[in-house]
Amino acid sequence: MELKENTGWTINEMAQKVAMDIHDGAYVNLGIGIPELVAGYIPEGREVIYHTENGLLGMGKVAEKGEEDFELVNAGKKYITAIPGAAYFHHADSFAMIRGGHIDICVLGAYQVSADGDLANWSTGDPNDVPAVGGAMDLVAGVKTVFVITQHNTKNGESKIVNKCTYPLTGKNVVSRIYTNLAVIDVTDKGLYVKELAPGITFDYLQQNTDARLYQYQTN
Amino acid sequence: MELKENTGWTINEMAQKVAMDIHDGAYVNLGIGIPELVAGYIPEGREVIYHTENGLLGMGKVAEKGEEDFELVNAGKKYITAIPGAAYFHHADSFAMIRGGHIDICVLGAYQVSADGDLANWSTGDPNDVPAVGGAMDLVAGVKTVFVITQHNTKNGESKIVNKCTYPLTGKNVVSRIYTNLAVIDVTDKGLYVKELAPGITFDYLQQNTDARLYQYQTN
Amino acid sequence: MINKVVHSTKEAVAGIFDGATILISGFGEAGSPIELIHALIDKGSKDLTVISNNAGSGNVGLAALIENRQVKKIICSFPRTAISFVFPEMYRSGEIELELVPQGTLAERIRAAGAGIPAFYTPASVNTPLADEKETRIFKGKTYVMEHALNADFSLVKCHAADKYGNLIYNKTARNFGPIMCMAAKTTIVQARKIVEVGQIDPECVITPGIFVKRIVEVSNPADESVLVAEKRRYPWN
Amino acid sequence: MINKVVHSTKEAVAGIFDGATILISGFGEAGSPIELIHALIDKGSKDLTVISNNAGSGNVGLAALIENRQVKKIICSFPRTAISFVFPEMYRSGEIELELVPQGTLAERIRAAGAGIPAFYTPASVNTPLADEKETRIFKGKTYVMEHALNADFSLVKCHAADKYGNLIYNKTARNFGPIMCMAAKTTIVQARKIVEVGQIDPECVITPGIFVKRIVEVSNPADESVLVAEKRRYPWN
Repeated sequence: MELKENTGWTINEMAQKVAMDIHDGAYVNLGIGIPELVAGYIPEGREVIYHTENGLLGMGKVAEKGEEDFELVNAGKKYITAIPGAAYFHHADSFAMIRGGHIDICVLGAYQVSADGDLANWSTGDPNDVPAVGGAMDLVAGVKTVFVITQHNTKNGESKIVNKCTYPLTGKNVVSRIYTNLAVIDVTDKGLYVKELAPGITFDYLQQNTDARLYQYQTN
Repeated sequence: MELKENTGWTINEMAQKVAMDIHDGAYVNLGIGIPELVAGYIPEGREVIYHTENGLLGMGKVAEKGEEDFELVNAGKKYITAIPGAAYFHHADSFAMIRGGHIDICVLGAYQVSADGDLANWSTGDPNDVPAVGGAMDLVAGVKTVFVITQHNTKNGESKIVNKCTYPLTGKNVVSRIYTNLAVIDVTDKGLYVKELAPGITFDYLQQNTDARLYQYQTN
Repeated sequence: MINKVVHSTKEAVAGIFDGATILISGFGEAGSPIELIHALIDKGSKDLTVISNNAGSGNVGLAALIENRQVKKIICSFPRTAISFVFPEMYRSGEIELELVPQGTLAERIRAAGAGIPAFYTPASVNTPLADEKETRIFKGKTYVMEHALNADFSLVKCHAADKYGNLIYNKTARNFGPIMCMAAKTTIVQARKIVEVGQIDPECVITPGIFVKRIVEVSNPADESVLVAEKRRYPWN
Repeated sequence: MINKVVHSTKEAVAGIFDGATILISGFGEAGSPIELIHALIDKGSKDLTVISNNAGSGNVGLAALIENRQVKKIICSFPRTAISFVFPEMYRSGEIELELVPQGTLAERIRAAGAGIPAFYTPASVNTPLADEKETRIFKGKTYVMEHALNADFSLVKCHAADKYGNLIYNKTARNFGPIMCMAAKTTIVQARKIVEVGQIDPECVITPGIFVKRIVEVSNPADESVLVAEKRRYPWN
């Protein structure tokens, strides 16, 4: 069975799924790229405070065109804004928030996630790549709950959810939940449990497109 | 030969001797008690910035009667003032200044100083005393230059400058110079060298009132 | 929506359980959350381990908490002051345990707890009795002692102003241990002289970002400990 | 009397010797002391070890310093950005050494250097290639890696305003590594957008107390790196 591109949820629908799982009052760090979309889908009535590891708690929306401040950027170096009630701080204090377990949730992209919740998202191990890690290792080591948002398969159709990561690890046993275009999957002590399937995706289809063994929650 | 009380310099003269050795632009931490007198004798034309370890750089004079602010105190819990250009910070930052070697000079009292520059100034070891240490151990471990200001002998006539401290140590090999009522003494790798004698005090008299072996600088 | 303000010191100290480890801010009276401590006396939680720079004065605040036999152990750098007698007497009679820690090490251990650092090395106390039985290690020819993070269940902190997000500013040297204690507890409880609107604290000048704070109560006219001590007041109020 | 102000970026970078270790502030362009870096290019000091979060963009600032073959090693968390090619090319051709450090570990190692902490333990990078050959240790059942302080000879830092004592404030997220880098170098050199009178910075809002700063130079209209990069400018100016 061949996996078609764009099967299941769109990226925006995936981001919405993540947003639904962020509680009112949560302190959240969104990784660069797709995770940034999550902020747009927080349900009405919930207040979420965004941390950006370069030194701001209370990140607001992306800056309007023409309103950019070169000294107000997020971790992806995008020009952003700050909300009323924001606070600036230096890098050691910012990573104290991360490492000290004060951030509730971070949402990251992935090259691979293993059945044990190991995450690989910083290096493909390609010796021609310049290695770069940023704050990813600190985030997975310190944040209370790590969500991964990613396409289920690579462009070549390979499963990103694997028995064991072949790429260099970002952290071991760190991911709580995986949001892909095909499903939402919980990482538990007993294995990967499918929490929700995208419309039109069956459990069997999902398993066929996933290296790691998946389980279904018992409903009775 | 019996040592008379108040032989040699007065406490204020001792403080003045210390003050003369504090350079323009120095960052200085003064211990509680006699060391506090030093600030009154900094020569005209020198600007010295005082650090108090409870969280202020730029401590000013003691607060005027009636002008006390209960939230502006020094390490001795005296009501003080802050100079223009002062900065407040928390305890971890304050001791980063101390431990990180950023303070140029601290001036401390002593129970005993050894020939090696060991300092005992926090406990007599008396089991009836409630032990209390404060910032003394951090100061001697981190400040670039540690000056001791003390009476040369105890009220019972015992030498405070000893071969080996019998009281519990504050730090080992930490004192640079000792200012007593009888002399100013340098702690060097080769032993205790007398830098200056108080008026009317001879080297022999000083040695007779000092447990540790003293040396004279060669003048030629 | 986020609003960390509670309406009484009683509500603020809710849930402080017997046997809890509690960080209490202040350097002497400056920054000491005396009203929160009194609420904790009213609550009566026992077998507490208290981490604080001093051990209280007179018969109010921290001294009163100790006198009320609620504290089994204190971790502290300087447990005696001019007008302290409660702790010294109980210490001499063996009724309270003391872990004496150099002041800078105390601060760094608290900060480490807040920053997710389980242990670090410091030169302070090397070759002194306070490093006895502690692990030492040489880096670049100099000896250091290993010290562990001081995590706590609760912290009681006094600040100058807070907003409902829990952003805090302090006043002068009353800042002292407040910011690091806010970081190091599971539940940080703050008394603020005033509660201001969100946005009124300059984001460049926030000292404790709200993420570190769980509950805030306004105590607009906090008692001055030294005045109470001079008047020989005693809590519960005599 | 204390006055740390110098009158040119040339004077500011005086004494930076070949082989020096230099901390350079900034997260991308925000907080990058581009004029000080250009003065260091003019000076020509070689065999430098640079500690900075990134490795520069385009052909200006840190990228230009690297392109000018003055840097033998960079200690960094993220040495590639959208418009970085100088470092990647030199790295691939083996002309520059890289020590890759997780961003939070980088920050904490710098802060430790400033705070007199020679080493500490962190959970970040455990079980990853970046912890290979590093000492690990278990505290309360969890594994941590030991990391060492990153001391430097010099730091080059950009801030918003300074007084002649060296008290500094920063602007928004341009603060990033500035405060901790000021603490960690023997000689801290700062470029400030403006120099203000002593007393004009609120003592409650000082971010870097003057004790950490050695020299200040006013650069009232600092270049925007992204503008220079977009215009394909190259330093020395083309």
